[in-house]
Amino acid sequence: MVMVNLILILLVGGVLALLSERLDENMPRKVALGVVVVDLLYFLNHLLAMPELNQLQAPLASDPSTWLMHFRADWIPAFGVSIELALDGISMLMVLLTLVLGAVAVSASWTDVTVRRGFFEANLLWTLAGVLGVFMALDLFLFFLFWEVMLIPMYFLIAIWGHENRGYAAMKFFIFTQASGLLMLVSILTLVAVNHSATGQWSFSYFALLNTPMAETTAHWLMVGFFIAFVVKLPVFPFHTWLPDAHTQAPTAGSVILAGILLKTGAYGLIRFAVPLFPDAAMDFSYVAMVLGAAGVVYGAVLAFAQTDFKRLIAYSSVSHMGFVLLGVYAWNELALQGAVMQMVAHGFSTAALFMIAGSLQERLHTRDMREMGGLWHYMPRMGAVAMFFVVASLGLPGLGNFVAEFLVLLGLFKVDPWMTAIAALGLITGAAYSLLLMQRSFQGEPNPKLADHGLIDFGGREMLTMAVMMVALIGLGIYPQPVLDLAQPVLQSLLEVTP
Amino acid sequence: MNANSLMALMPILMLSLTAVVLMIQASIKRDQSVAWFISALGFLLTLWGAGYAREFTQPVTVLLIVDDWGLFFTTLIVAAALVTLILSRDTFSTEGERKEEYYLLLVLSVLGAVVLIQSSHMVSLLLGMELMGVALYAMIAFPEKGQLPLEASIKYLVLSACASAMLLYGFALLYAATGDLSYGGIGLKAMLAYQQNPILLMSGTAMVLAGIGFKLSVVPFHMWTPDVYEGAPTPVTGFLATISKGAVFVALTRFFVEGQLYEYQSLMTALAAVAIASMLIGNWLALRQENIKRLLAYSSIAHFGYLLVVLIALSHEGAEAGLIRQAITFYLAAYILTTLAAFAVVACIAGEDESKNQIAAFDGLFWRRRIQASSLTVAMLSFAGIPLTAGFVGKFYVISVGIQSQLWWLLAALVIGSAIAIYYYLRIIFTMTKSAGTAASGQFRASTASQDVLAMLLLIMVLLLGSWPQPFIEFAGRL
Amino acid sequence: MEGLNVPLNHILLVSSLLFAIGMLGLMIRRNIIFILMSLEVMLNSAALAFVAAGAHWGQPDGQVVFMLILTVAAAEVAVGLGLVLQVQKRFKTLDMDHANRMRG
Amino acid sequence: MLELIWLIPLIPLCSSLLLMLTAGRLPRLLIGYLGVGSVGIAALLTLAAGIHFMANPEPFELTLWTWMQVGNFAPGVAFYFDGLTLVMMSVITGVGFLIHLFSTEFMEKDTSYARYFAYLNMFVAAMLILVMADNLLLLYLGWEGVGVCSYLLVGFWYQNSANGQSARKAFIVTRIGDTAMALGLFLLFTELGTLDIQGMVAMANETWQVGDSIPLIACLLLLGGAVGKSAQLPLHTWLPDAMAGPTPVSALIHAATMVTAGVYLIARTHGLFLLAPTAMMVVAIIGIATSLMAAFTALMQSDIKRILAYSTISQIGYMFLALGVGAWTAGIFHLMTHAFFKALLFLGSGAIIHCLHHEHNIFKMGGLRRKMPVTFWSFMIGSAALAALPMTSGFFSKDQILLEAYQLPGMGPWLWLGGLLGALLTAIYSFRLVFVVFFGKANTEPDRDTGWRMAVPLTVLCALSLIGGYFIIPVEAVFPAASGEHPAHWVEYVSISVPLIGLLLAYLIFHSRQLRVDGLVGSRVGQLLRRFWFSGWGIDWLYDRLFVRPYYELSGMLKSEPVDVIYGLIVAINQTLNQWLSEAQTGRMRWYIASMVFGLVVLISLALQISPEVL
Repeated sequence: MVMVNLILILLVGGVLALLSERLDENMPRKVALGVVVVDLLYFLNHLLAMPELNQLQAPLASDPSTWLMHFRADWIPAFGVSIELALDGISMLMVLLTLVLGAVAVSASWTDVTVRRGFFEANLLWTLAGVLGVFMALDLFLFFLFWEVMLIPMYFLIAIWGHENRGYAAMKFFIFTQASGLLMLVSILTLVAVNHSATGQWSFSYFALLNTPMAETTAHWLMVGFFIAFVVKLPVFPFHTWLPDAHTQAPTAGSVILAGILLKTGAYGLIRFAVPLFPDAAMDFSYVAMVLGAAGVVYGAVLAFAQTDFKRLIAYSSVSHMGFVLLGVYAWNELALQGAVMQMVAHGFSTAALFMIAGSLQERLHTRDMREMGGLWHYMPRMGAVAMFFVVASLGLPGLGNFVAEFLVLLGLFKVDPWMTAIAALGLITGAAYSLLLMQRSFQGEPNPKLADHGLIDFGGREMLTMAVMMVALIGLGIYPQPVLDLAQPVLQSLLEVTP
Repeated sequence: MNANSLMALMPILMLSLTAVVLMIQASIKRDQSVAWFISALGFLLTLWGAGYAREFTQPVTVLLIVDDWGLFFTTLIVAAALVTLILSRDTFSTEGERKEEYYLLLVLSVLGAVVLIQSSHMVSLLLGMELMGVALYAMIAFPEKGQLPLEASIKYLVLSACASAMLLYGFALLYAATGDLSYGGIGLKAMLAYQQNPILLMSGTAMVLAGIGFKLSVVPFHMWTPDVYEGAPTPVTGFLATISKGAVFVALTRFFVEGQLYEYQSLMTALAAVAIASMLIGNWLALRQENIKRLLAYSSIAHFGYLLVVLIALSHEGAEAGLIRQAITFYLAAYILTTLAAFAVVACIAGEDESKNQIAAFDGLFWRRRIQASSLTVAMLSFAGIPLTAGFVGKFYVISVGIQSQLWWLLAALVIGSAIAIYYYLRIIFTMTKSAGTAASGQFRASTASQDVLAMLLLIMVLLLGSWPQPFIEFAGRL
Repeated sequence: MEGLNVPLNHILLVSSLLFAIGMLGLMIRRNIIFILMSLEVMLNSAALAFVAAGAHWGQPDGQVVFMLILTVAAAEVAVGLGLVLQVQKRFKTLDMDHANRMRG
Repeated sequence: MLELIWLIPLIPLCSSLLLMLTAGRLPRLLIGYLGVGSVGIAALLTLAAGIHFMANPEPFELTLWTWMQVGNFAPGVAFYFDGLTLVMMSVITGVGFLIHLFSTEFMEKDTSYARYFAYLNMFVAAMLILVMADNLLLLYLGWEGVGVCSYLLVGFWYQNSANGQSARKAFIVTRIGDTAMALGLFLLFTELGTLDIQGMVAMANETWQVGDSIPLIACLLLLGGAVGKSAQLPLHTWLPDAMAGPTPVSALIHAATMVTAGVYLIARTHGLFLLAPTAMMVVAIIGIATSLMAAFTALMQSDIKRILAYSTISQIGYMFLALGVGAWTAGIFHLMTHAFFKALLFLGSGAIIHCLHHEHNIFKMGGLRRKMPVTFWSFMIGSAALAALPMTSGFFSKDQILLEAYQLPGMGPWLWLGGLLGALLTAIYSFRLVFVVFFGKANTEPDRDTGWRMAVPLTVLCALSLIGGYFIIPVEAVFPAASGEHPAHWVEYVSISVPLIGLLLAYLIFHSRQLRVDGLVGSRVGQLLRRFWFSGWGIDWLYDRLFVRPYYELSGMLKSEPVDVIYGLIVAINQTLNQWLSEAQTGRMRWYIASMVFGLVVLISLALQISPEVL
């Protein structure tokens, strides 16, 4: 029930935020922040009360009670669809990440949304609710539902409050994800049908569908359906082209959520569904996936280097970083998977922060074009320092979370394919190239005298506090990632046992 | 024919009664609002009649079959007619003389649809279809001014008559081949006839399908659709899109199942070709359409393409007839509800002003007419098959059925078509959400309370059917 | 019936020819009156086929349907002619190629 | 006592964090105290630890916590303390302290005073972690950490884009090496199951035979990291550009400590390199080649800091040579003495630059001998040590390297000859610098001489440069013992005399001008060579054409997102179909009927495909 409440709080909170606009223009953002924080505290409160957290056991596919939380209620018995939510270490991490970044997103949009604030915050909260659903749903029908539905408020966020080319970006985002989602729907239904013909039961439950016996070709096709849906979201070369547009055009909070959380649903889907449901097929396919991952790492980095738009550069860097996740997942050993999970968390923070900086710059300069920036450190040293922190985080400085992630991925990958590792490792070099270029073009260099007229205001208390949360998180992950690793370990262990 | 049979015919009788009363009323005193009330009362009585008739389900002569399934669709269609009635009131109150005749036509057309739904014989099919059609011609051409309604009406008349001729000729060939005109009779004798003279049987069936395909506006019999949708008064368009098409599809299903057409592989190939073409071409046509009524016309082409998949699925050995029937029921119900929601909003916002049917005219609707805009948004999402809406569950059924029957090519077309469709459905939503910051850019007609309530009601039903379909599924399963 | 023992196929051939002629008429005639006439031809070709089929099976149904078709055709044409009047009034022509304001 | 060594990197780190968090709001004096004091305390603690260690020279391990544990991969945040660590720590904290002190004067007018010390303290912390790390992963942390600090400090004056350019170049070029090193780490862990240095070396010796290919690959990958960080061929190009940073930074990072990290890495993993003789040969060849290349280039430079930069590259080449021939102790010894005299030279040049309004061109200086006596003597001593004149610290270390190189069977004498040539060139260019800058006629007037905060470090470093050669570094337990044989005496004499010849040549050419080289330089070949050497053997140019520009071009080409072309095509196909089909909706009834007829024909003909199995 805790999990249902988590989602409900956000849904109802969204309605409240929408309504609160009538009281006062500034009310919605306060309500939204309050709702997210309450949700987070509610979740933490329950987690702390759980004795299981100290002694994590591997969540067994055969026995939902071994999971940290499990909830099941009938929904559409005619189809064998139920409201089945469950939480294990990885989903718990993702839920925490979602809520923390949700609060960050509200903070990021504190001042830059000026119209229809109530509806804005409502959409924000509903998106978060959808994402939570994705991370917790273990009924494939329900999962698909959340998967699709979370896009609608996100679509509104981009289409209504986005930047100059928002219509195009929102449309592209929606069509890419929906079209790939349809493939997944076909896959899900086929899987259910196959399971039905084997067991005579209609069920969409993850627990029931694991270990469904099926022909090799069938498994291959079904796996591809899932795979495409997830890698489009991740996104992986060559399905990534919606991302630069969507991230660039979205309002700051939208970018934060998109990059910080939404992309992770793809990675989560791969780990939770695409591989365990079709272990043999996934392993047969792993080489292709890894090639795509490595290509994404390099391609994203090269394109990031070419960008002049601040947000677009970060967007391409996400493509590059998510390539590591794909590599990590399909290397399919503990090291690489831990790296992938770590990357999901760390990238969530580092990119969210960078997007928030981008948003702050856009708010102040009314441009994202780095050719019109330069020397901003001079005007806004605090923002510059913060930007520097997250830039070096994103280029994988040891001691910060992203390094742990990339190192583990590559280390795990090396066991599987040294040459692929070498190619992916190029991402470390190219990553440095674009990250530092970003810094150079915006904050360093000669101060642009035109900028002085904008009356640039440095980061204030709210922004610094938000940033500090993420900095502390990244440093924590960097020097003592063990809590995260420990949470994921039992899950990964039981997942690894699924494959031959 | 006995008393029981009469009870079973209660809906038809009620509608006929309404028609008679309307005629008498018109001869006594022409009054639009009285006519409106009589029609409304008639429809309500028909609804009651449909419930009443459930106790007496039986075949009534060889012509009609009264069963739960048909009664359900009768109910649905009469309810849709009620919605049309509500929408018509605002639309036609501005018309000049003899507007009460419109209600008579409406009632007659619904009567035709109900007969069509319950038909089990070529003659009742023809009667129902023609009664519905002829009344529709007049309804489409009802506005006294403007060329568009007239153009639409004459096009519909000629093309529809041509299609009827095809249908009739097809039945003539079937009759020549089998010596029977009832669906069941054709089904029983067809196999033998096939073995003797397949050409007669197959070309006859193909012609019947062509005639019915016209009414369903599947490719390549679709070309009339956008013109008629655009030209007709919006409530009539809504009627055409929901009641007419729905009833014809029900009739097609009966003919298809009773006639055991799914046994013939070549027919299925032909039907599959039509379905694939409809799914793709319908969506392609809608892609950049600027007129919302034409857009909905094209989208309906695609939707009947999806529905055909379900029928074709019957041909596979592994198909479960029950599931397929459920799928048809659900999809049609969802489609009718969603279409009504969409046309309710279009009728309310655009009225009969041709220029306001442009999508661009909906700019900023989201901020000016919340309820109407929400309703249209949900309708578009439902058409697009986004979860939590009725359309999704419908699509869910179609895909499930397709998978069970392993119709991979059709599924591929469905996926591609749906992917294309997202674009134009979303474009409408996007247009409505534009101009968030600016003051009123477009002038929208004020909506009346009844329109708002109607929009709200349809919105809730579409969502309810999508998010909590279990009761309805159980209900549909028992039909 | 002995004197009129024409094989079914022959009549079907004739009726299908009629049907094709009607269809051709629909496709090539522009005047709405001729179009309605072509429709009549098509409907009647179907009626002819029904009569022949009825005769073939020795059933009265063929003739019944024939009657039905006649009434249906009449109804169609009645409404059609009503519309023709309006067309003449509003379009000032009976050439249907000019009634193409809606397209695309 | 040794349990507290974790404090040594922590104190500068805390100071750095404090300076960052207060963001320059502290009074300048306090910033200075914090910045210098923290390193000073670290130096004292190092001293204490050193004394402790000398009393009981046992390697000491300290695990603070397990960094991360994934399966059997469990690197700790753990320190390893032995003689080698001690030497490195002493150099880092000791020289570091002096340079920090020097900086308080050098940077006193700078507006970003706090930021400077924050970075510099951070660097010291990272460098200490690098040398103290017990495992390669923690070493890698320090390794990257110093890289970032180097980047930050080279680009310290960020308002000049050229500085940013240099900083990025420094980071990216070293990152190339780092990536190779990371791959080396992956390989080692995959093969040996641990990254713990001691354990790994032990395991390697159990697992592999001398000459196996896997240790060779691993060593070459580690070498990649080393050449990147230590600015050796082929990844040396960043160092001359890195001179864009403040001069004390060049002294600390780009002369004394960070650039020698590569040497440290190879020395630390010598157990591994001993398994791969080929790799060692590569190290030696890289060393000697770099050394000569850089020496020739230094000879042609006119920017005082660039001369020193190339000289640094050249000297590190010597250290690599030492490592390559197995003269581990000599290499580390040279590392230490080089830290002394090169820091001295850099600080000296810093003093000149400071007093001459940021003038870098040596030909615009001249005659500074009288006006800046402290600096002059610093330079004299520093250059002498650099040129390895007898009895200076450089002499002892370099001599040892040459002798051990000579003894290497096979290639030894050739390496020795190369080293001699390098030594000759070193002497020429270092004294060219001295003669041009301090003698002759004055071209610019210094506005002041150095203050005490500059003078003290210079003096201390002078002393160290002179007597450093008599230090005995406690590394005998770390490295395998040297052979102890001595080559023929003539070898030693030649080694001693070559720098003196160089000094003489420099005197004749650049001071007394008795040896005219104008003709030689003016000739076509001379001009060509001059340009060639001046540009650093055209390697920058070559890389620019081979890598940088193609990368820019590639990214420029891809910028328009070629993948989107595919999606654009899909969209275009759909749009075209939409257009065609829309045009087919002509609005003409006859056309519609034709379509229906067409449909009828198609339906019938499809339906007549009668399947035989039904019949």
